[in-house]
Parts: sequence; structure tokens; C-alpha cells
Amino acid sequence: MSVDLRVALGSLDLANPVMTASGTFASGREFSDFIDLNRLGAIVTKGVSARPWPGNASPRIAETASGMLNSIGLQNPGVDAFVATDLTWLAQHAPCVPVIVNVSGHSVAEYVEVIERLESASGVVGYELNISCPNVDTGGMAFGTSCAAAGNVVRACRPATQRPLIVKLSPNVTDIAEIARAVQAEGADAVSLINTLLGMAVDARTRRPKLSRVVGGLSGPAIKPVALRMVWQVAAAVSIPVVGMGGIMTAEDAIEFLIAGATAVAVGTGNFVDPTTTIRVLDGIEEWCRSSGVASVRELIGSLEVGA
Amino acid sequence: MSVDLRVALGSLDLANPVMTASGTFASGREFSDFIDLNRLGAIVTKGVSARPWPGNASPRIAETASGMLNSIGLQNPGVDAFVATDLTWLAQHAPCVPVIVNVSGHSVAEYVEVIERLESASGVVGYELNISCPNVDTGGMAFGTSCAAAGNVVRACRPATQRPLIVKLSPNVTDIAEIARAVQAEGADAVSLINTLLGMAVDARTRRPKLSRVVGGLSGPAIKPVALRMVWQVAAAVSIPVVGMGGIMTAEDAIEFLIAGATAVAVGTGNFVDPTTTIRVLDGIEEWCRSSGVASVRELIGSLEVGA
Amino acid sequence: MTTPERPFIERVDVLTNTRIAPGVGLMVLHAPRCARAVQPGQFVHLRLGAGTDTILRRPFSIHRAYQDTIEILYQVLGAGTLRLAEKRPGDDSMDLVGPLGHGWQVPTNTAHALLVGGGLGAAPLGMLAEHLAASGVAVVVAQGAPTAERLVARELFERVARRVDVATDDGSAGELGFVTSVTARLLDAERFDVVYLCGPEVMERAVIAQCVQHSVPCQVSLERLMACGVGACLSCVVSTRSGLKRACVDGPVFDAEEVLFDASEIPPKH
Amino acid sequence: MTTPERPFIERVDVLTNTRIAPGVGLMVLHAPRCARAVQPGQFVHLRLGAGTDTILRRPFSIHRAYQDTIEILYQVLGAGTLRLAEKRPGDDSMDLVGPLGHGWQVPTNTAHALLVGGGLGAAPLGMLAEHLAASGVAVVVAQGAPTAERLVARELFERVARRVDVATDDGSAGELGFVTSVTARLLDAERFDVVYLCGPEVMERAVIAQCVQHSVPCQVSLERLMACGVGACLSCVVSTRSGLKRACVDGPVFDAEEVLFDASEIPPKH
Ligand SMILES: Cc1cc2nc3c(=O)[nH]c(=O)nc-3n(C[C@H](O)[C@H](O)[C@H](O)COP(=O)(O)OP(=O)(O)OC[C@H]3O[C@@H](n4cnc5c(N)ncnc54)[C@H](O)[C@@H]3O)c2cc1C
Ligand SMILES: Cc1cc2nc3c(=O)[nH]c(=O)nc-3n(C[C@H](O)[C@H](O)[C@H](O)COP(=O)(O)OP(=O)(O)OC[C@H]3O[C@@H](n4cnc5c(N)ncnc54)[C@H](O)[C@@H]3O)c2cc1C
Ligand SMILES: Cc1cc2nc3c(=O)[nH]c(=O)nc-3n(C[C@H](O)[C@H](O)[C@H](O)COP(=O)(O)O)c2cc1C
Ligand SMILES: Cc1cc2nc3c(=O)[nH]c(=O)nc-3n(C[C@H](O)[C@H](O)[C@H](O)COP(=O)(O)O)c2cc1C
Ligand code: FES
Ligand code: FES
Repeated sequence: MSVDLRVALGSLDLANPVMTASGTFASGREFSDFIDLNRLGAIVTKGVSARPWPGNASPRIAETASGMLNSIGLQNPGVDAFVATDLTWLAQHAPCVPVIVNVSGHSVAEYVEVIERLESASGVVGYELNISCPNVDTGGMAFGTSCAAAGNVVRACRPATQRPLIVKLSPNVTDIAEIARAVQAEGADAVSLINTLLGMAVDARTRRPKLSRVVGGLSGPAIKPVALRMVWQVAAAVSIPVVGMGGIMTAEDAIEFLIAGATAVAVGTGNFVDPTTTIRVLDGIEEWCRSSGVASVRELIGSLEVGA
Repeated sequence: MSVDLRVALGSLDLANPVMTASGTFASGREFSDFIDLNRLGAIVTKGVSARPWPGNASPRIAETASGMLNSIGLQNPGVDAFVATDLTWLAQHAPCVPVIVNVSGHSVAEYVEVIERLESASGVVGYELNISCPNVDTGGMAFGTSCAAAGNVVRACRPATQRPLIVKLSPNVTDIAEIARAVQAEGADAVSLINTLLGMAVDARTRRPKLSRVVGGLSGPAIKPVALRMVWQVAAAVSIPVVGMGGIMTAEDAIEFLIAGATAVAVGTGNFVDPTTTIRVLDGIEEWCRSSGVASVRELIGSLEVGA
Repeated sequence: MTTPERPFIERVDVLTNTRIAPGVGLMVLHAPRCARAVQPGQFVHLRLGAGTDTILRRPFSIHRAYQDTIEILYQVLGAGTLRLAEKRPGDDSMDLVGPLGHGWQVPTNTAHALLVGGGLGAAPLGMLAEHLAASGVAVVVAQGAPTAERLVARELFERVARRVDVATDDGSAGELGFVTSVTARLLDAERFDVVYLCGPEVMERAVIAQCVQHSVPCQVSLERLMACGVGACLSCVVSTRSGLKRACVDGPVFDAEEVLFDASEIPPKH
Repeated sequence: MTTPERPFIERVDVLTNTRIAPGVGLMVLHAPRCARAVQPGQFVHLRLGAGTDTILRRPFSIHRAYQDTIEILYQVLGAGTLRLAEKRPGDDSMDLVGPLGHGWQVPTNTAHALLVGGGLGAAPLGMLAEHLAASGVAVVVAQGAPTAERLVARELFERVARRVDVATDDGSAGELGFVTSVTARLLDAERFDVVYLCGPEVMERAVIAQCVQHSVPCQVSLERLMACGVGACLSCVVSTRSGLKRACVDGPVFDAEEVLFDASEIPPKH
């Protein structure tokens, strides 16, 4: 039996549902030693801003139980350098994989600026608006924790492009479904979730935070239950597709997200643990579908059976 | 060197900062086979409501990476039965340990009713108002996710008692510091946090949620980074003491919470992993203080050094 | 039997760990204190090692206990039992909380008992069979499993029982089919003083119905997901005629007539 | 040296794992592909086993490589290195990503090199010392450690170096005090073509200052917390005169003059 792995994020057709989570995969080059990038459903690049950002001071990570904290802070060389190096490399070395650029901004205007600059770049199939980064002082998560602010970003970006806009949601909110509805109302083509949970680690011996920025974003298997719950809530609240992520390490994890309502999934921290995680997940989904008699991965999406 | 372990939650003096987290320790009886209850800083009982609650259907728990989900749903026999059995047993078998009753309600009036019934009971030193249970349909977390609702509960309960009121906060909010300030303004004597993070687990094979209630509360080491962050934020936002909890398994974990700003700590899921966890944590804190030259555990509270 | 001893924590050493059938292991543990205190039908709550990976303890019936050792029969189902299967002799990373729970009760004047085990349900019946036989009770065993090789503890039963009747799903031993046809036949043919029952819930319900029909008292051992194992967390509740009970302290063995089987069973994997 | 091979994943088998000093272990791993590809100063990113307990890989310098094996010298500091210390010969639960990073460079016409190691900083210098000696470079080693027994790899250095000068915090071997007085003396007395340096950051800074003063080019190996190890996550950044660099791919070995030591060092535990 051959399994149909294709899924669609609005107008964006993907060969399969396995994507990379922004910030954990750079633009893919570093992983090309380990996997065939062209097999991925999509690459979501690291966050790109209009001008270079230096990121935060070190230490920038801390290990936690079944997870990690990061406070990288969106270090990136700015959109021009990104186009010149990353997009050029991708066009040459991974011509078949759809590239979605994760867009960051200190201000609403900066999001728009990044998109405008990328509109002329070929090899970009869509944008993921990161309104949920917990690691920057201005912008970032502040945009993702109120409906009004989240809506504003999307409203400003929407006219700037015909390409699909995916909005990356923050889990650090009372009601994520409400934010999802707000960005859907402003024309978002999809939502992706979850970004990291705001957390902290303390070194008892030195009485100092383990991250120089004190707080950072929690990712990895530890957050999977929260991520699944939010994907389920959001999928029930909106009609646009949901990209699910948070602690995906295995095909089974990914399938759980699909069942909970995600149309596609993204692997983040899993890339650090095993640089072939994306492909393992992809092959595992196919194998699982085959052995479970599932002809199309789309049958899984939102197939959770609730109630007796 | 002898270490001074005493801490105070407002007017409530505790011999040491190690408490039990509500719902994980019943009223202590089940743990008296393993530890000397009288050594605890305080016992926080399971949630008690005015009338009996049946709780949710099974399955009620699911294991997750470094954590667990529960949807017990505050099953309890009601305040009268609680007084007759639990308080009576405690008075006889653990006369030295301060007992704080965790109070639940479907309505604001029910919280008040429970407190009024307990006012005449001796052997209760204070109340913890659970406005953050994610496992009940009415009441529970709904009270803990807005400042107004949280404030209302405290405002109604405050006149009913002179005993200390500790308010148990939900982490499932955008800004926990704001809720903490709201309950402080209404006269709370302390806040305790965090209750569980709302999560979910899916069985890929059966395509069903692992909990019969679909969603449940995530606890254990997985949530420690989120708990530490919230304790730190809340301790900075209010002047009343903070009881910290979430994933405490070792003395070092507990010390991290104290350093982040907690005046006392509570052990929850850790009791399931090792029924002596509370005492191991207590002994470990003392030993750590001794070997680090800390004369009083109070020196640790909020001693986090931030900045260069 | 005497009043059960209060539970304690005991570090255990793995003496042997053997695969006895596909996906089934027999673990012999050095646990002197538990070996002496345990009563038939009780269980231990096993911590599988340090670390927070499989953070919760796992409940296992004590299959047998003698001298300083206890035996556990386990089926590999998930992360925890996989970890168990990987333990080697000499491993000392585990500890138990136990002995836990309310075990099998032997009514006075019991002379003739039927033990019914489905799959790993045979595990908690081992020690019971030995105790009953030693005290002169005539033991009959009805056992079911998918295949002959998964009729675990069969030798033990053959050794101490007057009669062992088996059924297998594939007919590789005994009757082809379910153990419920064996029990139906036995209950029709003989008068038992008591039936002791453990297996998948669907099978337990069927056998209980037969016992009711024949007016034979039945005790049933139930499985529930357990966090604390000591009665504190209420994750293991069982609906009974006298309200919600905790499988870990009020059970795992219940009077069959007490139990209301509502739709709360653990999704059967085995 | 040739252009480094691209990194790969390789399953490793533990051949031996020996405690060679208090809190220090030497692990010999069967890793044939890595053994052949590695260049001095490179490291492996080691997955310590299945499960999510110590979820991140741990970076370790390759101390030596020969035939099908690589050697790792490690200090037990936390959960991961504790887990490493518990590995037994035959363990096959680990895999490596490697060889990673930009290693030591040998400038053309190097004839006389000083290797400076503080504590476990000796680890990445082992293979380098052997390679330099084999290619006819005169190697001098300055080594420091808390005590004589923690002068790890001392035999290797004695074997291949023209001279090994040591200092210990307690005077149990060589000079009493820090290795920096040894290096000060050596740099005063001799003209080196290059200094290779690895140790605690405070010691590295002091030696770099000495090198600057004596106008001797210096290469330094830096430690940073690393998540991916392959250049993707930006957790390991080092401030340099040419901007932020990644220790895992642009380093761990840097031209000492390039590095701006800002206050970002890992809190020293050892
Ligand atoms: C009182 C009692 C006695 C038992 N005796 C035995 C025995 O003698 N032999 C045997 O093979 N099994 C026995 N079981 C079932 C055994 O505990 C589970 O099969 C085991 O916990 C599965 O763990 P896992 O990590 O492999 O599976 P997973 O499904 O990965 O476990 C996930 C979680 O679910 C729990 N769980 C899963 N299945 C069950 C189950 N059927 N019952 C209870 N908890 C479960 C686990 O404890 C864990 O918390 C008993 C259960 C109970 C309650
Ligand atoms: C390129 C490189 C080469 C190294 N080579 C060696 C070596 O040959 N021998 C040796 O003993 N050590 C070496 N280290 C340090 C070693 O990686 C750490 O000591 C080890 O990761 C500590 O892990 P832990 O779990 O025991 O400590 P924990 O503190 O519990 O680890 C928690 C986290 O912090 C990280 N971490 C802690 N200390 C360090 C550190 N000093 N450097 C980098 N990450 C750290 C861990 O990787 C982990 O992610 C090297 C580090 C780097 C970056
Ligand atoms: C080191 C690191 C860097 C990240 N950088 C970004 C980023 O630049 N933009 C973004 O939207 N999300 C970023 N994230 C969040 C991830 O894309 C993802 O949402 C989150 O890590 C949860 O998935 P995981 O558990 O699989 O890692 C980053 C995560 C990590 C661990
Ligand atoms: C099984 C279980 C039951 C709980 N019941 C209650 C409760 O009745 N009232 C309450 O305020 N918190 C309850 N909690 C939350 C805990 O008190 C605690 O806030 C939370 O578990 C985090 O701490 P931990 O990670 O140490 O478990 C319960 C937690 C668990 C795991
Ligand atoms: S397992 Fe906790 S009450 Fe039974
Ligand atoms: S460790 Fe990820 S970039 Fe260096």
C-alpha cells in the first residue's frame, strides 16, 4: 500500500506534513550532512528581522527535565544577508523543498519591512510571523499575548503579500483559541503552535539564573502535553490549518498532533537530539499509516475520538 | 552549625519551609507509614468542598515525559466527612504539624461555606483557596484566570476568617503577577503556585485521549522551569509570601524555589515517586545550608543574583 | 490470613530476569522484607530506576514469595515494562513500595476453590494457589491465553492444583477459544466455595456473570492506572455499590458483586 | 592538515571506561569511522542513551584516536557525566555526532610548540601532541591541575614531549601554584612558534596575555554550552573581533587574539 502523505496549508501544498521548527534548523544547511533536505515537507527558517540582531548574552541554554530552555534572542544577520546567503544556498542545494521564512520584528513596521524585502526573492513559499518569541525585550511575545496586538501584526502584513501567512502563536496566554481567532479574522492562512513556554532555571550553588537573560523558552518533550492541548483547542476554534509542534521526537508524537487537529507538524528540539529526527518522523508516519491501513495522512487530521 | 529552618507565611509560623502540595498527600495518613508527619512544615490537605464531589471518570492519569497529567477532579467526601475523619485522625496522630485545608468551590458561596464550616474546627491553621483546578467544569480554574474573578473569591472569603488565606494560583494565564496583585489587594496572606498546567495526551493507536476528561493538569519535573519563572515573577510583584511548587523532587529543586523568591515550598508529584520525598527534601535543605554556611533558610529567600 | 503489615520502601536487587514467553518476563528479586510480609493478591509499586523518564512507579502483583525473594511476572507493553525487560542480574537501581493492597480473602471453611486467570491475570494467582494447596484447599485452575507458550505459571498450577483446564485463542493448548467456556463447564459440573478471578476486564465480567448465575462467591483483582499506590491520589478509583473505592488500598481484590463495571477500564493492550 | 570530513552519526560501543583520578574517567570507544576522520582539537557530540532524561547531547574532545577507537577524558560534573561514568564495557546505547568543529591548526614551519593544559584542558591536547611529535615538531607541555593525580594524560605528554613542566594547587607535583607561572617562565626562556591552550577561562586569559606580551601566536580551545553542535542553534556563540562566532563550527579552537572574553563564560565548576 502506498500512503498519500500530502497535506495543504491553505494554498500551500506540501509533499508531506513534516516541517522544521524555526530557530532549530537554521536554514537547513547544517543538517544537509545528515539528511536529504528535499524530502522535508517544508523548511521553516530561523527568525529573520529587517536589520541584524545580536541576540542575547551567553549562557543562552540550559537543560531541564525532558526539555531545554533557550534565550537565543533571535540572533540573525538581517534580511539582506539572509537572502544573499541562506536563500542562495537553498536554491542551489535544496531546490525541491518549500521554504517558509520565519519573520521577526521589534515593531509592526519591521515585520512588514522583512516581508516586502522577501517578496522579490524567489524560493520563498510563505511566511511564518513570529509573534511569540519570549526572548526579546520589544516585540516578540508582546505581540502574541493579546488579540489586539496579534491582530495588528497580521493586519499590517496581510496587504504586503499574496503568499501564505502562518502566524506562530505563544502558549503563554490564558486563551490561545481567542488569539487564533483574532489572527484568522485578519486573514492569516494558518497558525503554528506552540512556541516555547516561558521558563527559568536557577543554579542553586551560585544563586544565579542559568540563563544570562534570566528567563527563556522551554521546549522539548516536557511541553508536549501543553502543546497537544493547545493544538486541540485551536483546531476546534478556527477553520484555517494548524501546524503543531512541541516536543516531537518520534513519528508517534507527530501522529498524536495530527490526531489532535494539526495539518502539519514541526520538529524543533528533536533536531538537536538526533539530526535525522525529521526524516525518522517522516518515515515513521508513512510506516505507521501503512501498517494501520491509513491510505492518506489527511485521514488522521483531527480524528480524535472524544466521548464514550 | 545548627540551621534555622523557620519561615513565616504571614502570621503563620512554620518550623521549616517544606509543605505538601494539595491533592497529592490526601491528609497525610497514607504517608504516615513512611515518614514522621510531625516533621513537616505544614500539611496542605486535598481539596475540600461543601458537599461531596465524585470527581471525573477514569482514566484519570497519564504519564508524560518527566511528568504526569491528572484529571482527578477534586473527588472528596465534602467538608463534614473531612472534619469527622481526616481532621480527627490528624489531631490524634500528627498533633504537631500545622494543617492547611485546601478549599474548593463550584461557586464563590461554596468557598465561603467550606471556610465557615471549618472555622469551628480546631487543628486548622489556615486555608488555601484553590482557584486554579483545571479539572472541574464550573468553578476551579475559571476563578483563577481573571483578576476580577480571583479577587471576588478572596473578597468573599476574607470576612469569613481571621486565619491566613493562601490563594493557589493558576499558571494557565498570560500574566500571573497581575492575578497575584489582585488577590493581595483583597487581603490574601500568601499565594501558592503553581497549580498544574493544562495539558493533554493522545493514544495514537486508539485515537482517543488518554484521560477520559480529555484534558488534565500537568505536574512533575517537566513543569519546574515554568514554576520557577512564575515564582520569581510573582515574588517580585507582591509583598506577601509565596509558596513555590512544581516538580520538586530534591532539596536542590526546593532551594532553587527559595532562591527564586519562595518563602516555603510544596512537594506534589514527588510524593508518588518516593513517599519520603518531603523528608528527603527537608533533610537535604538543612544539610545544604550547613555545608554552604547558611545559618538561616530565610537568607535564601529571593536571593537570586540577577545581572553581571 | 493475618492483618497485613504496613507498607514500606525496600531496595531490590535483580537476581534473575528471564524471558519466559514472547513479550513476557519473569523477574526474581531479592527483597527479604517484602517476601516475608506479603500476602497473596498484594502487589508492589516498583520504581524502575533513577531519573524522571518513566517517572511513575509501576504496579506488579507478587507472583510468588519465598525466603528472601519475590517473583514478578510481567508483560512488556510500554516504556516501563521495556525498561524492566532490560534489567540484568545484579541491577540494584530499583526499589519497591509494598506490600500494597487488599489481597485475596479465604472464607472460613473453604475446601474447593476455582482460580481463573486470563493472560497475565495468572500472575497474582500463583502465590494464592500455593497457599491454598498448602492449607489443604482443593484448587482447580481455569487458565486462558493467546497461545500455549503464554500460559504463564502453568507448571506452578500443575504442581499444586487438582486440575488445570486451559483454553487458548489458537488452540495450541487445551480448548480452542476463551477461558470463559472452560469456566462455564467447570461451574456447571462442580460446586466451588469461591472463585478467584483475574484477567482482562471483558473476561472478568463474563466469569462474574457465570458466578452470579451459579451463586458462587467471586473475588476479582482489578487493574487501574496508579500514581501513588498508597491511597492518596485517587487516580485508581473503582465504582462499587458502596461508592468509589481505591484499587490500591481497598483493592486490587474486590468482592465481584461489589464492583460496578462502568466504562472506565484501561484500554486493553494485551 | 587536510580539510575536515563532513560530520556524521556513528553508533559507539564502550570498550573500557576507567576511573583514572578522583572524578575523572577515561572512556575508550569503538568508533571506527570517527577514529579515521577526526583531526586534533575536534570533538564529538555524544548522545548518552535513549530517553529524555539528559536530553541534550554532551560535547567531548577527542583525546586520542587510533585504529578503530577514540578516547575521551571526562570529568564528572553533573547528570550527564555521571551517566557516562556508569557506562560499562559492552554498552552500545550511545551514538556520536562528529567529528565536529574547527581544530588546532599547525602554521607552516612550526618547529617548536608549547601546549598548555589546565585540568581537563589536557584532553584536546593529547592527539595534538602525538601528531606534532610524529611530524617532527618539538613539543613542550605546561600542565596544571589541583593535585598530582589529576594531571591527566601526563604519561602521554611525557612520552611525546621534549619537556613537561607541571604545577599543582597543592604542590603534590611540580611547582606549587598555577600553571600560569610555569608558562610565564617558559615563555620568558624560550621562543615558541605557537602556543596551544586549553583550560578554565580565567587561566586561558592569563596565558593569552603572556603570549601577547611575548608576541607568540596562540590558539585557544573554548567551551560553550551546546545544543545542536552543528552550527544551527546559536547557543554556543563566542564574541570575536569579527563578530559572533559559533564555538561548535567556527571553533572550538580560535586564534586567541580574535576572542573577546566578555562575561559569558560557563560558571566554572572544575
Ligand atoms: C495492582 C496491579 C497489579 C498488576 N500486576 C501486574 C502483573 O503482575 N504483571 C503485569 O505484567 N502487569 C501487571 N499490572 C499492569 C502493569 O502495571 C502495567 O502493565 C504496567 O504498568 C505498564 O507499564 P508500561 O510502562 O510498560 O506501559 P505504559 O502504557 O507505557 O505505561 C504508562 C502508564 O500507564 C500505566 N499502565 C499501563 N497499563 C496499565 C495497566 N494495565 N494497569 C495499570 N497501570 C497501567 C503505567 O503504570 C504507567 O503509569 C498490574 C497493574 C495493577 C494495577
Ligand atoms: C567543545 C567542547 C569540548 C569539551 N571537551 C571535554 C572533555 O574532553 N572532557 C570533559 O570532561 N569535558 C569536556 N567538555 C565539557 C563537557 O561537555 C561538560 O563538562 C559536560 O557536558 C557536562 O555535562 P553534565 O551533564 O555532567 O553537567 P551538567 O552541568 O549537569 O550539564 C547540564 C548542561 O550543561 C552543559 N555543560 C555543563 N558544563 C559544560 C561545559 N563546561 N562545557 C559545555 N557544556 C557544559 C551540558 O552539556 C548540559 O547541556 C567540553 C565542552 C565543549 C564545548
Ligand atoms: C534554540 C531554539 C531557538 C528557537 N528560535 C525560534 C525562532 O527564531 N523563531 C520562532 O518562531 N521559534 C523559535 N523557537 C521555537 C521553536 O520553533 C518551537 O516552537 C519550540 O521549540 C517548540 O518545539 P520543540 O519542542 O520541538 O522544540 C526556537 C526554539 C529553540 C529551542
Ligand atoms: C493527582 C493530583 C491531584 C491534585 N489535586 C489538587 C487539589 O485538589 N487542589 C489543588 O489545589 N491542587 C491539586 N493538585 C496540584 C498540586 O497541588 C500542585 O500544585 C501541582 O501538582 C504542581 O506540583 P508538583 O509538580 O510537585 O506535583 C493536584 C496535583 C496532582 C498531581
Ligand atoms: S494509586 Fe493513588 S489512590 Fe490508588
Ligand atoms: S551548538 Fe548549536 S550552533 Fe553551536
